[in-house]
Order: sequence, then structure tokens, then C-alpha cells
Amino acid sequence: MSVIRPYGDTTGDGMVQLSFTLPIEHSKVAEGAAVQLANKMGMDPALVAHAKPMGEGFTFFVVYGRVNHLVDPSTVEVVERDYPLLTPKEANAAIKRSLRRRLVVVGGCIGTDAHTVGIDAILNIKGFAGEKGLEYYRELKVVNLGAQVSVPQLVEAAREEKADAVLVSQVVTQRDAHLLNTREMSAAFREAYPAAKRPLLVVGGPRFDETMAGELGVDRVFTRGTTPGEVASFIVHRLTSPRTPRAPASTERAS
Amino acid sequence: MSVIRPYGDTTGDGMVQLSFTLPIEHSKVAEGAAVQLANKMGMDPALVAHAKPMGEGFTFFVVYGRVNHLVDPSTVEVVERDYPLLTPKEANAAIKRSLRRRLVVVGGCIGTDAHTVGIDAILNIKGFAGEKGLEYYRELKVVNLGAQVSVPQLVEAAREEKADAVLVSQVVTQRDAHLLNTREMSAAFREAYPAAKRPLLVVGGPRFDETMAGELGVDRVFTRGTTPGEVASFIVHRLTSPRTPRAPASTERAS
Amino acid sequence: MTPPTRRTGSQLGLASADVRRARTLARQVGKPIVDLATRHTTVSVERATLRLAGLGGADPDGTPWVNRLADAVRADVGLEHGVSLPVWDALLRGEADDLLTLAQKAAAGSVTFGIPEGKDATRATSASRKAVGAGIKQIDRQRTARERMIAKVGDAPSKPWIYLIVATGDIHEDIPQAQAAAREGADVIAVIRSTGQSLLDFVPEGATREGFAGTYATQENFRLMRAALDETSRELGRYVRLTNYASGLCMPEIAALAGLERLDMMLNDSMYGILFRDINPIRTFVDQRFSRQVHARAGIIINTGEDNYLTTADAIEAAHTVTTSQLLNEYFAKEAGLEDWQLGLGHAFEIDPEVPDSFRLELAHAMLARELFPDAPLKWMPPTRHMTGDIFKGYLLDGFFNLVGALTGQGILLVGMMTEAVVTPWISDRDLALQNVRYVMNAAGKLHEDFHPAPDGFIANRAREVLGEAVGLLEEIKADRTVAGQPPLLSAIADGTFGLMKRPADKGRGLDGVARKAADYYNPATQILEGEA
Amino acid sequence: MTPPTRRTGSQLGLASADVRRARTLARQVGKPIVDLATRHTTVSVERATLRLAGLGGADPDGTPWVNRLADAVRADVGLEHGVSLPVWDALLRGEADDLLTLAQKAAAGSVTFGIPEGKDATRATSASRKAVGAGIKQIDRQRTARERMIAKVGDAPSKPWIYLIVATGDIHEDIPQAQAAAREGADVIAVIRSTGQSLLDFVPEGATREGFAGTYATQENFRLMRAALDETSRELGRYVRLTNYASGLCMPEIAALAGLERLDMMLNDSMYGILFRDINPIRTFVDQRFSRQVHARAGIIINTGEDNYLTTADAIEAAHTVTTSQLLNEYFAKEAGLEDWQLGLGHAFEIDPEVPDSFRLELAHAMLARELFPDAPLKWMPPTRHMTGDIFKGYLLDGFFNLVGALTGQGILLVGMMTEAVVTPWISDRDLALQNVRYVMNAAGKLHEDFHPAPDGFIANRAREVLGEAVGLLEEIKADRTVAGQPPLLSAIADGTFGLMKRPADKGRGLDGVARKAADYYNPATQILEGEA
Ligand code: B12
Ligand code: B12
Ligand SMILES: Cc1ncc(COP(=O)(O)O)c(C=O)c1O
Ligand SMILES: Cc1ncc(COP(=O)(O)O)c(C=O)c1O
Repeated sequence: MSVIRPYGDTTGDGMVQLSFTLPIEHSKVAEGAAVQLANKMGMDPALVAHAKPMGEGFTFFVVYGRVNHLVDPSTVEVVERDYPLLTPKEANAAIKRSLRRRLVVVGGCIGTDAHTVGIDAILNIKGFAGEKGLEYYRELKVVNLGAQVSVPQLVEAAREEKADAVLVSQVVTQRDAHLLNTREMSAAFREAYPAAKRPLLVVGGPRFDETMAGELGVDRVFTRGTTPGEVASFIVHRLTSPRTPRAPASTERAS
Repeated sequence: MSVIRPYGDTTGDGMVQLSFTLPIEHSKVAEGAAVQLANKMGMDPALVAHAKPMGEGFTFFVVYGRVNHLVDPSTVEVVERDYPLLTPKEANAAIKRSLRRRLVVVGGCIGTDAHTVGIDAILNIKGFAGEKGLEYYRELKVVNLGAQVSVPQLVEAAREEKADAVLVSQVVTQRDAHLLNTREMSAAFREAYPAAKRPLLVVGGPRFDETMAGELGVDRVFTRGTTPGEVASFIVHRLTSPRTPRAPASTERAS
Repeated sequence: MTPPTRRTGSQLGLASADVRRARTLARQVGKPIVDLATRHTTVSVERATLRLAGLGGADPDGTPWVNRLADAVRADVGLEHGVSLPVWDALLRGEADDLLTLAQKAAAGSVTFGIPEGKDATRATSASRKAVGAGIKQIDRQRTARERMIAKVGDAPSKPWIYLIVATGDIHEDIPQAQAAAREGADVIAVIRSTGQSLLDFVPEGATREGFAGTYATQENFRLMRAALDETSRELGRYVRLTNYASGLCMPEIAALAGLERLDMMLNDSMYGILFRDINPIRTFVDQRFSRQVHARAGIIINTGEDNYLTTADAIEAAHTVTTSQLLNEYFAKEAGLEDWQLGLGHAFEIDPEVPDSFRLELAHAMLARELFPDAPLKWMPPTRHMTGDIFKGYLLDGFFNLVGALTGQGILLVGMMTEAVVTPWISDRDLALQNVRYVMNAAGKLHEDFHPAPDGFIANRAREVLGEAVGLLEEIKADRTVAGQPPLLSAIADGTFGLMKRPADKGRGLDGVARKAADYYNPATQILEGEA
Repeated sequence: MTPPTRRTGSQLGLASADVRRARTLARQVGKPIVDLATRHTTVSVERATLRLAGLGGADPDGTPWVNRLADAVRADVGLEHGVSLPVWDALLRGEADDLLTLAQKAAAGSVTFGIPEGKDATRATSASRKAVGAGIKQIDRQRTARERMIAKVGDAPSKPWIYLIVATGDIHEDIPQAQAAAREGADVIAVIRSTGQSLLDFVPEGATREGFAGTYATQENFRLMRAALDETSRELGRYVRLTNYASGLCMPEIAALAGLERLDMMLNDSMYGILFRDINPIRTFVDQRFSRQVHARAGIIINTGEDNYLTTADAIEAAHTVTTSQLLNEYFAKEAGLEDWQLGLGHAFEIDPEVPDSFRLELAHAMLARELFPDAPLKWMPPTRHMTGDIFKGYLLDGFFNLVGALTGQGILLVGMMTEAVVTPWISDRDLALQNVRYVMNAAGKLHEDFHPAPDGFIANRAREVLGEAVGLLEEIKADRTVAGQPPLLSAIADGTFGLMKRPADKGRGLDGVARKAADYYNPATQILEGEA
């Protein structure tokens, strides 16, 4: 696919809209500073469409202009789905066939995060976007630990339940809480298990970057709009296909 | 003044909001392309908060993230007001004193632009933002040619009226119409007059860049929110202070 | 078009006597203008007639053949007789086999025109009538085609119709954007014209790609866009209407082209050209009447331009000038044969949002229009003047504009753009704007059931006040005698009554294109359109 | 606080019998919970008592002295007698000259506590009552100070009060942002707590700068922010209120600190901690009652958390659970001595905007709350769940939320943020949000004069339907006998009646901090707050 530019109302015009606050009283200089920032971002010309003094020493700006950057979709790295989407029926069958026992999933929100709606959407029967949650799968045993589970509690529960997969949700991202907590979690599992025995680690939340599985030390990252079916299919695929040493999720070039 | 960064909710966090359309179907790759653009603009991390497919082959994005650029207000170039603000009274007095006749101002919208509200705000008695327009000044003779005046008509009128200053408005900026028309206009006046005799050329409009007077070959550029008083004061200052060869408006560094 | 939901009785307590009085005054003020119009013709009316007779195309430097031919005729015999008799006389004399050849020879100066008399005149009359009649039949066919297509693919699903603007300046960018807009929910697409076209005394030819802030109105651009929208209409299962501007110096010709290419609506205001383009008042009123007769025949809905006043005058102080202009536009329209369902009378949400109760004032004004013109598909226009670079505030304001539309049963809703104060609409602006409309209509579309302004409350009182001021203004106008013998409306326009613009009857562009009709003036188009034997 | 504009009669045609029935049921369901609460105490109630007696500060590793002391007492004599008698007995025995020293010695293990008897008991009783009484006097002084300051600088100019959130996690960033927000028009500032604080069984000490998505609630942070807002209140000539959260495991202590530092409102819901923080139900109800008694005394307005249900349950299906919870919160509040003007009962604009008529449904729900609790300053909460990364859509939605607020006379309006789905509010989000509120209130604030839902129309019917469902639910709860002898409400909560969360009475955090009172249990605070001799 060839390179593209942002599109305002004409092909190639490169137009974008930008807004931000600068910690400076409103003045001509402040507006100039706003243009300077826009220029540094590659916007030229940059038009300050709106400048609003806020409180003391702050000004909010809306800037319009053309960026001269080119976008090359062919170099974009995305995590392509590298597993087949299974119906609950197929998933159950696959588990029966290769494990000959129910597959155990332990899930929860770690750290101080109490946003359970996301993980519940994946785990609870009720499900999400019309798909039933993992609890609906006959061959899955789901243990939902709920909110604000500490990492030791999580490892402990995984051990007790002999978890095949551990599902962790992180919604609060302020000060990168989600990244810190996830790293802490994966480290703890590496601590507690020999590499080959460690359960499959899956983390999800609306503000994760799917390509970060490697850095975070987990097997997969799911983000906005994930459906239970995708998660079940992934788990089943990874745990029922001939066991390979855990490589972090592969990121591939778009075609 | 020291360097600053955009301010989201914490000093130095560098957070900004960006939106744009890419001419590409919505997909993971498209979202990756959006991040790529944001990265090229210096946003890192960049979060695609919203991606909306539009029509065929277009996707609209809202992106949030931190920019690592620094903004240095001390290097901002602005056109500082290099003339005293006069009341109508003072302006009239100054004209009487140094010209001993009324100062003639010819104004209008050139090209195909029919947006007269702006120039009228400056010229008509009614005025703008509580200030009376130039017609209110006893010592100013104002000839308002109205909308869609061709450059030859303008030069012609300036000649007839023995204009001391010519005021031109440009509001439509699509395809840089305002810049093309302004250059055509200033060129025509350089053609038609010996340098020393050429009337003062002033152009204005909401989307002009004040620092461009030089490039545009005019004596001054006024933009959003200009008031009649500022314009009158400028004209009087330039035409009643000891005549210097016309240097385009000086841009100075902010202090 | 299904008539707008009509509320029984007056919610605003308008006295029907006042309403009648207003209409009577509008007729009294308008009639002298109509008489004036019938006494004159213009170069554009004559060129429109030639276009109806099938003369199109342009010479190598882009001057349309209709201009070359009309100019040649005028040079020889003047305009006062109309061009039809001289032209078809020349053809009958064998100067050329067809109009195009005749135009070319005329351009080359190798024909001289004269006024036929007696038998020749009769033959020229019927020949021209036959030729022009063919064009009008084509307009009739297009009207039927529209009705058939609507019956086949279906009409816009609900009111108000969603009206969206495209304005790239390039017809080949306009088309995909218009189709995208239609898919996103637009019922009406308006292609904005390039700035300045209204001042051209000719209609450009062919597909164009270089307009400023708009795209040139040309027959080919009309054809291309209508064809694209027909395709999209079939795809979507609803007929998507196309709009352009019958205004400026070529109003009659553009109206004719609109009829021939099946445009569905045309902006066509009785005074816009005078006030906002400084076009001579008489020229405008003559062109106006002809173009409205064409629109009436073509089944085209006109959109009037009262919104524009509020961009130069204050929306509260000048509210009654909008009502006055609506009444005049209604009179002129009906006189020209347009029916209620064809009257897209304009009004706009332009009150300064800082004004206390601004929203309720907008409601009062919108309901007044709704009650005065119960069967007209009012065109409700979004905030523009008080839109700023604050796109968020702008998006909110557009939402409340949409809410007024829902609460007052508007027929056509021009979708506001959050970037109004910044750029001509981007593709994303339109998409966001439509989402705004959809939310408001879906979430609060039925709120009018719960909305009942008190009979003597703020809203009803304001509405009655505005109607009163409009009646007062019409009375003033009617009484205006500043120029003896001149229709009072012309004097009022000269005094800056509308949009604060002063436009004297003997000034403005295009006056030289006007001629008082001679006794033997003949124009087959007018004759057919006015349904004479 | 001026009572909210009260409409005479019912616009919704609610039968007063149904309303009475609903209140009776709430009392019948609530009473057993109150009895349960009076039979128990908790570590936090006891620590709150010590704080009222003036014990503050923390040991070198940040454990508050109140925790160290209470734990020591509990280790020696258990919690069932309350800590007051053992503690003041020890002081009277000369173990230490003051509470702090005593706490330090207790922490070092060099004191043993006992239950005084006879005379000793009497002396310990009066000594403790004197000490705690001092704290309560301080709370009274703060209440008077608030009233004085309002009288002096003036109150919030109009209803609804504009309620804004700051949440930087750093008190020193919170302060300038709160002051900016106040200058831009906020009447109430809420400092959101760091995630997880509610699960801490101690109250952190000092000024803090490292919260996650919120700032820790500490006495020093309270003091700093209140001082800053006092300064701003004087500057602006209107008293700016401060809000925090009396919830989580330290609810009673935080309530006490709020009273001592003159906070003006506290989020304080009877079930939030149970449902959304998995805190043990009994622990919560006991802490709840004590904290409400403190709030009543301090003249603090409580804000209940019904909005939260709609973040996990559907806003239409669960509408009646909101009404039910409001009725229960009202009962528990009145029982604890709070007055109508102190009841900021919560409800929210959380219906999926895609649902047809969603706006009218919101109006129906909001009007129902308004009519059921005419004298309570209802707290109206913005859309959160259906906010997305589409900040423009979000800004529009917030505008329509504000409009419902204006149409239904809400007392407290929590300002919605367009970035709800993206980040914790930025300074610009707040500024834009306030501008949104200002526009709506200024332009359409009086629209309720023109808004009259038909007695049997969509809105009134929906409101009656929801009330009916609420009554039905209360009857179900009342009839719940799943666990013999257990208050039916506990069983209902265990069944997931609210917010779809299942919370059994014997599970959840903090149960180990609960004790059944012994016969000789004594708590001077409760005694004073309940106004016993
Ligand atoms: C509902 C909600 C709440 C509810 C939570 C109820 C509950 N039991 O979950 C309540 C009211 C309790 C709440 C409280 C708070 N909240 Co809250 N809340 C929200 C809200 C409105 C919606 C979140 C939601 O439910 N989304 C719907 C679900 C289905 O989407 P999702 O979480 O993205 O999950 C999907 C995918 O991400 C993925 N996924 C998610 N997890 C996982 C896990 C796995 C393993 C997999 C495979 C996939 C997966 O699959 C899901 C389905 O597609 C958001 C704002 C918003 N509109 O997003 C704020 C928001 C998340 N909350 C926020 C905050 C700050 C708080 C508080 C800290 C505020 C406070 N101090 O009071 C508190 C404390 C909570 C805490 N201690 O963590 C912030 C977070 C800011 C940030 N980026 O850090 C937000 C964004 C609001 C804001 N702008 O301030 N909140
Ligand atoms: C009012 C208006 C109209 C009115 C104009 C009436 C009239 N007689 O002026 C009408 C309805 C006729 C109109 C028509 C069109 N308009 Co118009 N219109 C506007 C609108 C809503 C407000 C402009 C305005 O009056 N601003 C108020 C004045 C006081 O501000 P100002 O012009 O900036 O002037 C101030 C300063 O700039 C400065 N200044 C300006 N000129 C000068 C000159 C001198 C010498 C000095 C010293 C200072 C100075 O001083 C003034 C006071 O501070 C804007 C949108 C908006 N909200 O901005 C669109 C807008 C300007 N219009 C636009 C367009 C495209 C058109 C049309 C071409 C659309 C069409 N095809 O139909 C037509 C054709 C007009 C033409 N041929 O030029 C676009 C321009 C897009 C662009 N950037 O190129 C805008 C931005 C709307 C949009 N987003 O599409 N328009
Ligand atoms: C009634 C009417 N006619 C015509 C136009 C377009 O005018 P022009 O093409 O001259 O810019 C407008 C623009 O808004 C209008 O409102
Ligand atoms: C009633 C109530 N209490 C407390 C809180 C804050 O809870 P926490 O501090 O546990 O996050 C909220 C948050 O929205 C609430 O609504």
C-alpha cells in the first residue's frame, strides 16, 4: 500500500486539528509559542484558530494546519490474529481432545484497579458484544477473583487452581499504573514457576498497546473492544497446539 | 522566559489532543498508521482514543499523547505594536498638525472576496468592539469601495482619491486566495507609483500571519480581533512621523 | 413531499387578522416590483431562452455561444425586442442551419440581424416557440423522471431533510464527498459555488476543478453530480436531492440548466444578489421572476436567503426583517407559480449565544416562521456568525440548533459545521455534524410533545412582538415615496432596510444588461411558462 | 442552602399513596440494618473516636498512632468494650500524660490495658467524654465558621451548584487546578481519592504527591485544600465548597477529619463500599451510621452513589434500583440525624445514547427523583459509561445532560468531561466543561417554564413505571428470608440486587475489624452525637 497523508477536504492536503494548553498567560507571544509547537510537530502553515486564557497563567489553543509528514501503512507493525476463531463448540472440542480435562482460567483486576466491567465482559456468562463469556464454555473452568487483587494473591490462586491461563485486567493508566502492575505480575510468575510450567499470561485493558506483550513479559495483550470469543480462541490455540516454548506475541508487518 | 511544555493535568506532562482523517479503510493497520503519524509529530506514547470509519476508504481518528518537544517563548517572533495608541481626538490633531489636510483612506475587499463585515468593522462609523470606525475621525476621508473590487479598480480609485493609505480585506483563504490577491495588489501599486509616493498598504483578515508583511509587500498586516483604533493609530503614526522610506513591518523578538 | 406536521390552532396566539394584514402588505409592496419586472428583460433572460432552445457550448476562449449570439443580436437591433425573433428570423432566412452555426457566424460578424415583420414575424415566432418548447419539454421530462425515481427508490425517510454542503472547488473531489455524505445520512447535497461566479455575466462550461471556496456551477458539473447521486440514491434506497445556486448575474440561465439537469432545489432569493453581491436591483428582480417561473415548471424547491441578513445585522434587532423578507419571497414565489411545498423559506440560528435566554429566543423565532408558513418546508440554517475557533463550543451550539429544528418541525435542516469559523467543511466535520443531528433527532426528536410555551409566556410574547415589527416595517416600506414613481421597495432597499446594505436602484452590477421591453417584445419561454396560448 | 424550586402538585401524576408506601417499605427494610449497626462497633469507629479526642500523627513507618493504640487495646481486652474506657483508664492510671505518649508506649508494648470497673469506670467515662467532646466542639466551631463565612463572602449564586473534580494525585497540582476551576465558575470542588485508598485500613498522614488517578485523603491534604479554597472564596466573593469521600474501610475516621477540617460535602453511600469495593456489609453499615452521625453534626451534605449502579447495570433496566437505593439512603440518613437539605441523593445520565427517546427517558428519571425528594439537593451525574474517545460526541452529550439538569431543577450538577473515556480531566477539559454548563444554563436555563410533559405522556408514564418497579423491589427485599434471622437487605445484597454485584454478609474486606458490642460497651462520641445526657 502506498504512502498517504491526512485528508481534510482534498487528497494530499495533509490537514489536521490539534489542541493543547500551554502554561503561559495569553498574549501574542503565547500564540506564537503555540505556533512554534505546531511547527515542531511538523505543521506548517499552522493557524491558531482559538486561544482561550484559563485560570492564571494558562492558555488553551486550538490549531489547524497541514502536516508535511508522510504515513506509510506498509511499515506499520500490528499484532495480526495468528490463531483461528473458534465457536464455543469447537473450543470445547479442542480442549477435550488435547487436554482430556477442563482448562482452568484464573482472572482478576490487579493492583488497586477496581474496574471489573472489562474482565467480567470476558469471563461472565453474560459476555460482551453478543458473545457469551468464558464461563459459558463447558470445558473451561473460570475463577474470577474480582477487583484489587494483589499479585501474591493472584499467584497463590493460580497455584491452587492449577491455572492453565491467567487473565489480568488493567484499566487505570495514570502514571502508567497498568504497565508497572503488569510487569510486576509477569515477574512474579517467572519467579514462581519454571518457564515451561508457567501458565499462559494474558493482560487486557482499553489503553494497552498490543505490540507490547514482549516488553511486558506476557503472552498476549488485548485492548479496546476485545470479545470473549477472541480470548477463548487464543487460549485454546496456544494451549492445545503442540507445546512450544513461550515466545512473546509475534508482531508482524502489515501486508 | 524559560522553556515550557504542553500541560494536561501535571506540569511537564506534555499532553496534547490531535484529530485527523486518513484516506484508508478502518483496520488495525489504519490505527497503526494513525499512531505512526502521531509519532512522526513527536507524540510518544500516542493513544488512539477514537477511530471512526467514514464513507468509503476514510477513517477519522482522535489521538491523545505526550509530545516531547520543548517550547521556547523567548525565541517567538511577534509583530509588537511599534506605535502609540491614539484616541480619535489625538489622531485628528496629529493629522492636522503634520498634513494640514484630511488624510485619505481607500478600502475594500479585493478579488472575489465578498466578506465586507471585517473591513466595515474598521471603516464604518459603527466600528467594532466598542471603538468607532475610521469614518468617525474628522480628519480622515474614508472611501469604502465595498466587496469584490478588482486590483485595477483599486489602484484607479487610489489615484483618483489621492489616497494616503489603502486598506484591503481578505477573508477567504482557500487555496491561499488571500496571499495571491495581496501579492497581486502590492505588485500593482509598486507598478503604478514611484516608491516614495506609493500609499501606505495595509491588509487584514482573520487568517493572515502578521509577520508576513514583508513577503506580501505591504506595510502592515492585521489579523483576528483588530480594532479600528489600532488601525487609525498605525496609519497616523506612519504618515505623520518624519517620512522614512517604506520598510516592511519589522518583526521583533519577544522579550 | 409530505407536508410538515401541522399544529392545529396557534400555539403562539397569533391573531389571524395580523397574519392576513402581513400578507396583504407583502402583496401591496411586491406587486409594483412584479409590474416592473414584466416591463423589462435582461441579457441573461434572453440567453436562458437560447439555452432552452438547445444552444450550449463555448468558443475557444470559453465564452459561451449564447453570449456571443445574444451580444451580436443586441449590437444589431438592441435587446428590447428580445433575441428570439431576430435569431429565428435569421435561421429562417437561411443564415445557418442551426443555432450553433448561427452563433459561430454571428461571432465572426458574418450575420446581421433584423426584426422580422408580418409573416416573417409570425414564422419566427412559431419557429422559436417550437425550439424553446423542446427545452421546456426536457424540463418536464426531468420533473417526471424525478417523481418516478422517488416512487421507485423511495424518498427521504423523515423530516427535517438533512442538508449538507460540499465545497472543495473540484467537482471530482466534490463527488466522492457528496456520496460519502449521502451514505452518512444526508438527504440533500448542496454544491457551494466558487466565490465570484455570481459576478460573471456568463456561465462557465464543462467540468471544473479550480474554484475558490466552492465549485463553479456549470451544466456539466450539474450533470456529473446528479448522475453520481442517482447512483447513490439507488444504492441507498432513497432519493438524494441536489442543490445549487440560482443567483448572481446568470440566475435565469442557471435556473434553466438546473431544470434541464434535474437539480432538485435551488437557492433563489429575491434580494440576496442585490444586497450581498451589489447586483442592480432591477436586473435582479427581472432575472428573479424568470428563474422562479422556470423553477415552478421544473418542480424545483427554492431556498431563500434570509439567513444572510443575520450575518451582517443583529439576529434579535433584525429578526423582523427576516419575517418581512419571508413574506415578500412568498409573494414573489406564488406570483411566479411556485406552490407552498416549493417554498424553502430561510431562517437561521444566529443569536449571540452570550445573550440570556438566547435558546428560547431562537425557539420563538423558529416557531413564528413555522406558524406563518405552515405548509412551506422551512429551511433552518445553523449558527455561523457566532461560531469561533472553539470547535467544541461550536459543536455544542450546533446541537442546540438541531434541537430547535426538532422542536419546531423544520422541513430542511442545513447541517452546521464545528469548523464554521476556520475552514470550509472537512470530510470529518460533515461526519461529526451528521452524528450530532442523528443524536438529537433520535434522543429528543419527539420532545415537542412535551414542549408547550405558555400562551403569554416569554416565547409567545416574543413571537408576537416580531410579527408586529414585521407588519410595521412593511407599512413603512409601503409608505416610502423617496423616489417618485419608483416602487417603494426599491427605495427601501436603497435606504439599507435589509442586512444594513444600501443599494440604490440605479447602481450596482449588471444594469447595462437590462432593457425595457419594446411593444413587439417576444419571448417564447416566458409565454410558455406563463401558460399563454 | 435555599430549597430547590418546588413545583406544586405532581407533574408526573404520582399517587401520594405509592410514595408513602415506598417510604414505609424503605423504613421496614432499613430498620433491621440500623439495629444491626447499633449492636456492633468497628476498629475504624474506635479510631475515629480517638481522633476526635485529638490523637493524630503516625509512627516512623507511617502507621497512624490511632491504629497503633487501638490495636494494642484490642490485643489486651478486645474491641467489644470500645477503646475509650481502657484508654482513659490507662491515662488516669498515669500510664502517660497524654494520648500521644500513651500510644507510643502502647506501640512499644510497655502498657497493658484493662477494663475499669466501678469508680474507675465512671472516671474513665467522664474523662473520655470530656476529651472527645473537645473534638466535637471543634466540629461545631467549624460548622459555625462555615456559616459565618458564607454570610460574609456570600454563597453560590444559583442552583444547580457546579461540582467539579480534580484528580492529579498530587495535592500541590490539585490546589492550583481547584482554584482555577473555582475562578472559572465551580461552586464545589471534589478531590478524587487515589485508587485503593478505600482498601487501606488506616488513613495516610501528611501532604501527599503520589496518588494513582486521585489524591490521598489525609487530614493535611484536607487542611491545605480548604485553606486554598477559603482564599479563593474571599477573592471571588462566594463560598467554594470542598468535597471528599467518606467511604472505604476508614469511613468513620475520614468523616471525623472532614468535620474537623471543615469539608462541606462528603460522598457517603450506604452500600457503595459493599458493592464496589467488596467491603464486608456489616462493617460498612456500622461505619456508615457513625459517619453519618458525624456529618449530621458537622452540617456536611452527603452525596450518595446511586450513579455507580448504572456503570455496571443498564440504566433503563436498573432505573428502579436507583430509586430504591435513594429511598434507603434517605431512611439511613434521617435515622442518623441528617436533614433534607443535607441529602445529596445521586442519580445519573447513563442511558445508552443510541436508545430511541433516550433524552426523554433521562428526563423521566430525573423528574421522578425531583418529585420524590422535593427538598433534597439532588446530585445529578454526567454520562460516563457511554462516553467514548469521540470527544466531540461526548461534549454534545454533556450539553444535553446539562439541559436535563436545567429542566429538572437539580441541586448539585457534577460537570461532565469530554475526555471521560480517555484520561482523568485535564485543566482544559474542565474549562471547556464549565463553558458548556454556562451556555446551557444561560441560554436555556428557564426552558422548564415551557416544558410540561403530558399527564399521560411518555415521560409521566415512564416515571410512574419506575416508581412501581421500585416499590415492587422493596417488597421483594422485605420478603427475603434466604438466611434466617439475617436482615433481609443483607440477603438481597448477597443476591446481587444492586449493580449486579453479589456480596454475602460473611464475606468481604474488613470483617475482622467488626465486633459485637459487649454489655459495657462505651463510646463517648456516639453518646454525644446521639445527644444522650
Ligand atoms: C465504569 C467505570 C467505573 C466504575 C467501575 C465499576 C466496576 N465495577 O468496574 C466505578 C464508578 C466504580 C469507577 C470508579 C473509578 N474510576 Co472509573 N470508570 C468507569 C468508566 C465510566 C467505564 C469503564 C468501563 O466499564 N468500560 C466498559 C468495559 C467493557 O470496557 P473495558 O474496560 O475497556 O474492557 C474491554 C477491553 O478493554 C478488554 N479488556 C479489559 N480488561 C481485559 C482483561 C483481559 C484479560 C482481556 C483479554 C481483555 C480485557 O475487553 C473488554 C471488552 O471489550 C470509565 C470511563 C469510560 N467511559 O471508559 C471510567 C474510568 C476508567 N475510571 C477512571 C477512574 C480514575 C476511576 C476512579 C479511580 C476515580 C475515583 N478516584 O473515584 C474510581 C476508582 C476505581 C478504582 N479503584 O480503580 C478513569 C481512569 C483514567 C485513567 N486512564 O487512568 C476513567 C477512564 C474515567 C476518567 N476519565 O477519569 N469507574
Ligand atoms: C458573514 C459570513 C458570510 C456572509 C458575508 C456577508 C458580508 N457582507 O460580509 C455571506 C453569507 C454573504 C458569506 C458568503 C460566503 N462565505 Co462566508 N462567512 C461569514 C462568516 C459566518 C463570518 C465572517 C464575519 O463576518 N466575521 C466577523 C468579522 C468582524 O471578522 P473578520 O472578518 O475576521 O474581521 C476582523 C479582522 O479579521 C480584521 N480585518 C478583517 N479585514 C480587515 C481589513 C483591514 C484593512 C484591517 C486593518 C483589518 C481587517 O478586523 C476585523 C475586526 O476585528 C464566516 C465564518 C466565521 N464565523 O468566521 C464565513 C466564512 C468566512 N465564509 C466562507 C465562505 C467559503 C463563504 C462563501 C464563499 C460560501 C459560498 N460559496 O456560499 C460565500 C461567498 C462569499 C464570497 N464571495 O466571498 C468561509 C471561508 C473559508 C476560508 N477560510 O476560505 C467561512 C470561514 C465559513 C466556512 N467555514 O466555510 N459569508
Ligand atoms: C440565497 C443565496 N443565494 C446565493 C448564494 C451564493 O452566492 P454566491 O454564489 O454569489 O456566493 C447564497 C450563499 O449563501 C445564498 O444564501
Ligand atoms: C459513593 C462513593 N463513594 C466513594 C467513591 C470513591 O471510592 P474509592 O475512593 O473507593 O475509589 C465513589 C466513587 O465514585 C462513590 O461514588
